[in-house]
Amino acid sequence: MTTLSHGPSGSPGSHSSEEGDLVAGPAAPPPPGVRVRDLVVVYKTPLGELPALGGVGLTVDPGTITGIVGESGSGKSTLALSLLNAVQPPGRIASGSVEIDGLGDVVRLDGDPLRRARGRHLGYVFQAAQNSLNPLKTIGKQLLDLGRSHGVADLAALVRDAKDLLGRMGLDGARVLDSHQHELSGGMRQRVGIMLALVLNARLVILDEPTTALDMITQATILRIIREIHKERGLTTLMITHDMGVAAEVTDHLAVMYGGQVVEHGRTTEVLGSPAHPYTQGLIRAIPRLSGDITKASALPGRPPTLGTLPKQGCVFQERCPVRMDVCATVAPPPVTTHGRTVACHATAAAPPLDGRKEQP
Amino acid sequence: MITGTGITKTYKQRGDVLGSREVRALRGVDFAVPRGGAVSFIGESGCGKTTLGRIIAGLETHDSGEIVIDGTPMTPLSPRRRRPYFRRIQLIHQDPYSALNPTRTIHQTLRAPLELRARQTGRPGSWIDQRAGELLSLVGIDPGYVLGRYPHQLSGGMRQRVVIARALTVDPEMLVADESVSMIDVSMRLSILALLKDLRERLGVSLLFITHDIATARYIGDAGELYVLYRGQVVERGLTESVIHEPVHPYTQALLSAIPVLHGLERPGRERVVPTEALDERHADEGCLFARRCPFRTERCEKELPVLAGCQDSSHEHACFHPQRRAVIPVEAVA
Amino acid sequence: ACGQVAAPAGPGGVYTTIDGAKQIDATAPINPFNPQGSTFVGYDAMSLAWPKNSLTDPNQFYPGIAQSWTTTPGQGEVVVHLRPDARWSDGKPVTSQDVRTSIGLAYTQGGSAYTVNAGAAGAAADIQVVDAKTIKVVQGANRSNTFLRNVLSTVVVPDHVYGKLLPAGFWATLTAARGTGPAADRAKAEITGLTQKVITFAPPQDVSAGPFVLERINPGAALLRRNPYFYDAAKIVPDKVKVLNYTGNEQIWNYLVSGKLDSAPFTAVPAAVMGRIKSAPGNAVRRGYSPVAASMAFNQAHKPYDNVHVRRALAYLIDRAQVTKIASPEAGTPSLTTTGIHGDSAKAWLGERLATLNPYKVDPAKADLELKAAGMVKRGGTWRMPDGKPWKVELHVPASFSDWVAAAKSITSQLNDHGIDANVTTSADYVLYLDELAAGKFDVGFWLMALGPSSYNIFQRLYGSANGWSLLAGRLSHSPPGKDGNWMGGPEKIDGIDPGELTNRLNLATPQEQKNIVGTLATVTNQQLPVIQIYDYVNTQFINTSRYTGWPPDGSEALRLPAGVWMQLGMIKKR
Amino acid sequence: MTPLPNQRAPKTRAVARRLGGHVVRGLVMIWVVTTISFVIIRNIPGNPVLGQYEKLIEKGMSPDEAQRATAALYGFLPTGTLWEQYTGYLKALLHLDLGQSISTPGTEVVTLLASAAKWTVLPVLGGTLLSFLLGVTLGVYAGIKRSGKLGDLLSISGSLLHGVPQYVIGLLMLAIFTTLWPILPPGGPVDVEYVPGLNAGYLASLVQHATLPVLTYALASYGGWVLAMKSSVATVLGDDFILAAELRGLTRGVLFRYIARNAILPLFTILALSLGMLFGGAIFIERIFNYPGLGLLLVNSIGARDYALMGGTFLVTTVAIIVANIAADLLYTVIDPRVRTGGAA
Amino acid sequence: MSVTVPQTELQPGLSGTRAALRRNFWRGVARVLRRKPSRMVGVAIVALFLLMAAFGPMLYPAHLPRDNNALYAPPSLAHPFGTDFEGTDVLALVVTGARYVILTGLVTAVITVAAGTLLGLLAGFHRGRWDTALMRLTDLQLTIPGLPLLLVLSTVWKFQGPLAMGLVLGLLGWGGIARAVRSQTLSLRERGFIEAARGLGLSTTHIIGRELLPSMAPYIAMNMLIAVTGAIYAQVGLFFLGVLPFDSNNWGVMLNLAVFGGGALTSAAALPYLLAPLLAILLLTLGIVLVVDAMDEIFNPRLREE
Ligand SMILES: Nc1ncnc2c1ncn2[C@@H]1O[C@H](COP(=O)(O)OP(=O)(O)OP(=O)(O)O)[C@@H](O)[C@H]1O
Ligand SMILES: Nc1ncnc2c1ncn2[C@@H]1O[C@H](COP(=O)(O)OP(=O)(O)OP(=O)(O)O)[C@@H](O)[C@H]1O
Ligand SMILES: [Mg+2]
Ligand SMILES: [Mg+2]
Repeated sequence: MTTLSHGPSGSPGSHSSEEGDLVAGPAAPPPPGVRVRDLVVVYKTPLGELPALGGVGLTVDPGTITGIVGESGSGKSTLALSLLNAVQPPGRIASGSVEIDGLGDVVRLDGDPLRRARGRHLGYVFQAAQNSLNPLKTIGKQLLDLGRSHGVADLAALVRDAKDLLGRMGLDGARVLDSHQHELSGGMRQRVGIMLALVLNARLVILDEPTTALDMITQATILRIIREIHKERGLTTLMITHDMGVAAEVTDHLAVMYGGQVVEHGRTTEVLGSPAHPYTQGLIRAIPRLSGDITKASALPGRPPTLGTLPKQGCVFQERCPVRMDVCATVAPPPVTTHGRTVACHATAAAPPLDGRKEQP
Repeated sequence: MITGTGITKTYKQRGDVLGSREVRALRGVDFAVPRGGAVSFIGESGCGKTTLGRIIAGLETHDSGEIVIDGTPMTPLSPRRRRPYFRRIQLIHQDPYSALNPTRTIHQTLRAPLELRARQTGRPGSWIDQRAGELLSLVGIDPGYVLGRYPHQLSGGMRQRVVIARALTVDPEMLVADESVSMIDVSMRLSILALLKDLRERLGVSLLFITHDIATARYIGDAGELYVLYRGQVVERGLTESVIHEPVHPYTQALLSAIPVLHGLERPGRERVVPTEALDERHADEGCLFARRCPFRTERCEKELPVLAGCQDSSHEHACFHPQRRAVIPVEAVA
Repeated sequence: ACGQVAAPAGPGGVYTTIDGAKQIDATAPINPFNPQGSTFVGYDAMSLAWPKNSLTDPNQFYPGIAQSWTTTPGQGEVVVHLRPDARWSDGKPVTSQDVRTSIGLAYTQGGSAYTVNAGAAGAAADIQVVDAKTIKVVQGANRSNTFLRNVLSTVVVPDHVYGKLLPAGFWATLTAARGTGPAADRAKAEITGLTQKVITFAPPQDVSAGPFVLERINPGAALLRRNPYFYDAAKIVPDKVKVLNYTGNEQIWNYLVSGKLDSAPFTAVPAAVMGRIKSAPGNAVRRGYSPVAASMAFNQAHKPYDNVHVRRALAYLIDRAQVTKIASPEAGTPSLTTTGIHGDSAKAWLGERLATLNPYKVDPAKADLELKAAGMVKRGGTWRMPDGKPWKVELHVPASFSDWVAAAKSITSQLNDHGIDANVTTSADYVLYLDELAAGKFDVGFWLMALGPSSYNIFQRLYGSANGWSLLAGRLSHSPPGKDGNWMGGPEKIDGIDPGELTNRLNLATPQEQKNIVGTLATVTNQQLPVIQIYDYVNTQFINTSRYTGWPPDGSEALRLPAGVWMQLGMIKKR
Repeated sequence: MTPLPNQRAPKTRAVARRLGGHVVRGLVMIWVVTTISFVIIRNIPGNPVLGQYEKLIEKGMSPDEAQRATAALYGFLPTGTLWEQYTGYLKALLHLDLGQSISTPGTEVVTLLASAAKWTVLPVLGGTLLSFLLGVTLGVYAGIKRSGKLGDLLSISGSLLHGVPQYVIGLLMLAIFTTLWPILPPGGPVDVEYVPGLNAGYLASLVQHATLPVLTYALASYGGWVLAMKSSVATVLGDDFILAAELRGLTRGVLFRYIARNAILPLFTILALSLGMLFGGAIFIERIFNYPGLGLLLVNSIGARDYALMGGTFLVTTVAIIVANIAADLLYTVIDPRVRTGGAA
Repeated sequence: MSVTVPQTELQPGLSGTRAALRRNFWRGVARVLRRKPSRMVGVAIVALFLLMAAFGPMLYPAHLPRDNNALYAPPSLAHPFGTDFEGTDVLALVVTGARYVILTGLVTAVITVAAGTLLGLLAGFHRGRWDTALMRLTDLQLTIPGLPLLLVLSTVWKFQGPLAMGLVLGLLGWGGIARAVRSQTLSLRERGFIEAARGLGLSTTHIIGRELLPSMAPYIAMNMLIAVTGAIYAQVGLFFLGVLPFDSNNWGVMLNLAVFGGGALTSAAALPYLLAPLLAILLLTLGIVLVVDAMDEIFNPRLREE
């Protein structure tokens, strides 16, 4: 692996692309936006069908990097898969819609159109250490499989693009294409995963925990690459993580999930700087930091929800909430959008608003 | 309570088609954990943290060097005689699921070591269940809820508490926590850290904290020492706050730079260091181990191996020919 | 039959059969001296003459390569006249020299007539070539009445193929071997040293004087084609003969049911299978005399079987008809008595006297009396040993003989009905069974007997080595029970007569003498019951008349001979 | 971490070293098994000559003829003390000489083995390959349609066929195809009427005779392949790369190949092993169909107390298993790229 | 700072008495069985055969009655599977013959599993020289061709009764389990809970008996069942070939007598005599297949609940 010639990375949005060669040309369509409406995904369990997503609403603006954070089991992966209409059995999308610009409602897609959308329009990047590559085939062969599956006529050009992409991420493209998965390190595999998600010019990229299995330094590198590629290719990027720090490092927007709900959504700096939902507040308080008063950090009480322990009605967070009210036990708080900031909490809604204006989503 | 000098460990990897390959996991590590103290080891993946932790907990033997527990050197003792010493040092595993036997209830899990303990100390059988309850309460869970359950019925945080309670059954003097919170949900992580901290304060057990997350090391051992390991070598060591705020070794600086910045709350450090190459086990063993990746390397670095030593403008020790303090950690953003 | 490709044969067709005496081994040499050799008696392996299945006279023969023979009274000299037109399959004539070489080779193998032990009964003393087609064989001083039979049974092989196996001075060596002293011993050793060479000799192809010659062999079958030089070629109808291999009787049944076999040798067949065989088109059964009987033999060295009353009691309890019905309904007849002789030939040997022997009809009352006489006690409906200990009749049979297993089951069931605890124990295989039997491990086991037509052979099974009598260098001696394979352990003398001695005498006796001795032995045997004769075998053979006709009729003396001999005798015709 | 083409040269050396180790261990194993089988075989009670004699009598031969036919066998019985026999046997073994058969006097054991091996290989290979192909194909289905009716049906029937012993299937086949509905020959390797060679009649007859044994093999082992493949497919389906491939929009055909290839890999090892095992396990089928392979040879050699032949058959079976083990091991290193270049990452 | 006890984790719990645990286990088993009706069928079949083995011979007189006038009688109401060559009811033979067969199977299974598990555990747990030696032994056991060896052994050794038979079959069959148990042990060894037990100073007996074995229980139980069937088939097969001496009735003997004595494959008369033991084997196989299907869930506390 060779060096990336950048110095210390700057603040979000401060990157400028020195090598503009991969920037989408003028003919390229604008990056797609995503509108998730009342998405309900249920898993079949011995206890019956339980909702992993309980009516999620989320709007992703075109061209942004949006982070989705939440604890284990909060439904992040399920949401990510729903965007590709790829919820695995025993789960299924029960209702709702996922509108993606240029594709329409993917929930309604199936068969060949769905398959074609995946890969071509929607790129998906898996967690690094889990093997998202066929162990028996070289990366190059898998690339060709991908090309053939999507009817790419000029396979040589595809290989060229792949090499360019890999080179852009600091890898020796020819060598990587000639390797098997096990011959690559975790960081390299992750970059290969990103390459495969982008090589067909997908404009919406979804990354599910892209750095969880990597060590600190590699993680930093991958995060920077994500940021840069996003910028250069003009993508709409969704990044799922359970690590608030990782999300904070790269994203413009941040959605916080809890128990199958998006409880807060807004600009990253704002959500972190002035969290509105008690869950977000607790989460941020629970992060030990390198600077400042360490004793200020404190744990969020209670334990993370699972499908079986979620309250049947009312607010999903009610059991752990420090500002619980009576209404929380019976009525699920609707998401309220104020100034591009969406929060679903009775307490916040009741309290003096962050800002004077209120608007319905 | 435990000190180690010149600990080395080399693994021979066998079963490979390519024949055996040596991995030098530890290359002469010195350390000391005082009674009631807290020491943290940090470092990249594969730098030997776990190996060292396991050696300290007596679960692994080292190749050379000496470990002294409460003044008694371990090398001359037979494995049998060593056991009581090492029983004072209990390891808390990283993965709280695999650390508990899935086929045994929490009650069974706790009972076994307590029975042993009761036999050793001549306590009555009734003490066992009572003690189990006490320990569970101590780690902050309701014995009534937890005792009859199987591990898979508990959340990660609860499981980790049970693991800690189990370690406490033998009244250890030291706990070795190897990445003990990395598999636990974000919202619960801190409560486990707090528990460990609390145990140290209340029971006076020493704490050896192994992590790759420096912020948690800071939380746990604010008054303790921090060791930075790189490829089996301690490259920097000192009081935790001092190493975090005034790192001198470029590797420490790189580690600290890699920590994601909480934009909105923090601003990135001005002098973030990015290593020039990824870690490769096959890098030459000649010269400074970090030289290949070091942006500040000189010719000397590629030839000579720097040793851990103090230096005049820093309060702690490091192994670097070109020590320089850099501001790499994020700083609190002004609200 | 079904699914088979049409046989690529001429107008005479392919005659399909089975050789019961051997398992086909395609790797074995084409050599009749090899026990597994790829030659087939009656087809491509010829002897001087073919034994008739006479009830009492072992010296009756159909001509083979020998057209005729004469013998002096007492069988001192046998003169054999060969067929003038006998030729080998390569066109060369069959001469006295061939016979002489064959006899020479037979010497290397040992055998009753051709043994280097000069003193042995029935050994040949001299072989003289009278002319190209006549040969004389002279018997030694110690005469046996089976000498003619042994000479005529000589398998004849071509001198121009096998002659080189005999070293130059062979006949001189043979003469020397008949003497005594170290020189004779050396000569003997030299001859026996040839044994292996002869057995393992593998001629490149078959040279046959018989009606057929081997064309091809594979592990499943051998194919023989007609030998154009055969002296009676005109009588031979089939163009080819196919000899199928088999590893178990059930395979023969299958072949028979599918109507594939033109003839099959004796095979034990369950009743139901017999039905299916008979219903296949063209299949028919030929029955004849088979000089074999199955019996239940006692080890008289074991209590309580040393007591004749116990043996008699058991004889009174076994319903032989029922046993036969279950075990061998098609190929057996219940034995009338325990004379030691097959029922059919017993009539011929004993005549009127047969009727005077106790048939041991089923009679539980008599059995009880006998048991009481033996001191056995009945308690709780079960008979026990005189000392009150439990008595269990363990009846041993080899597992591979299904009719014996069934018979033994039936016998034990009957004994159980009468309060005698009995059960069947099998041995894994026949070889093991014989070994354990000989080692005296069994109380009661099944035993083949009544091996006629030679009267000596008949009683040798009862009063031979299994009962302690053995012939060593022409002298009879008796070993005590448990020694030298004496597992029957009967007394050496019964009522003043020595049955072993009498049996041995049968070898040398004149026909009249034989009749007397047989009478005595039959009576003694029937009284003493060293065995209980259960059923006499019936030679049940199968033929298929849809391709050929002219089969030997029921009871024919040729029935036990291979179909190749029937063809030589002009029996098999094209349908 | 980075691909290391330069490591491929030492790789062949490493494989050679590995093979060398295997061979040495295999030889030691052969020696041990030979010794054990020698001791057991020489302790089998029963006298081959007496046995042969009584068998001929039972077949209806006259005692004199039977005597003549068996007397010769005495010359082929092993002589000397057990130790002498043993060292002699080992010495001969070193020269690949397995001695002479007793029951077919004068024939080399090697000749008998070679002629029988031919007939074992045919149905074993045919049957195993047939069942492998069938089982693997249906196993993929059973694995993919795990929770459906078809999957249940395939796996239950697979388990059942896998569970039922060979001889049950063999007996049923024989009853059906030669008795109830006689369309196939009941036994034997090939009709002797045809001249061996590449002529239609011979080949047809060969196929006809091999059909039942091959089918029985195939049926008896089919279940095992279905089950193995099914569980292998289930494992692979759980792997992320399959979901990843699906999410990249790969066609069903490519996906199917990904699943099948990855799932079949561990089965090749089992295949190699089972081929080795079948050399010794053909006994029932060969006995039932009178097929003159090694299994039948062994049964017959035991019946005849042919010590040399028994030892030889045993040895061949053992060697087959050992060779199969080595082959399986090496095969794995060849077909699995993960092992091929050593797990570097 | 005090330990924070999250309130929500405190729920009224059950007391961990052993009886309750056991009750839970059986309730879990019942639940697992109820989940698929086929499993109930499997259990019923296996139970039927076990009962047959235990009490079958008591249902009939010591010497089974025979009917001299009904040899190989066709199936009828009185004789559902007809009669044998002696006129004995075939069903009675199957029922009384089950004990021998199943007893052998059980003995074999116990020996196979005990020896295999013990050796596998020893090798995996002690590693080093022990391991090498034991694994060589295992290789040897796996290399020696079993059926041929049995054929040879059956002539050397009189397998008197099911116990001796089971012993021999067991000694020829432990290799596979030993190898598998060893590799399981090796992998479990690395699991945290075994390491923790060692770190706590718990005895080796405890670690092996309480920690390792229960984790392998489903695997061992499954192997046990497979060993039972394997032994039954091997034994019946040997009887069928006729290489085993027998002194009492059992399924294999029935097969042998039906095929080689009764010509069941040649004529239909003895066919029921052949089919009855074959059906018994098929049924038993089916039962065991169905039970094995449930085994994993029964022993895995995670799958058992809900
Ligand atoms: N195959 C499944 N069967 C049953 N429930 C499932 C399945 N997959 C996921 N779930 C449940 O759905 C919920 C959401 O799962 P999901 O994987 O989306 O969470 P996540 O936020 O990605 O968690 P993690 O951080 O652990 O990856 C969880 O409660 C989980 O238990
Ligand atoms: N049992 C073993 N056999 C061979 N090599 C080993 C073994 N255990 C560890 N190693 C090697 O020793 C080195 C140090 O490993 P160790 O587990 O101590 O690192 P670590 O710092 O704990 O890493 P991580 O952060 O990934 O847990 C690594 O290169 C590892 O591959
Ligand atoms: Mg997830
Ligand atoms: Mg570690």
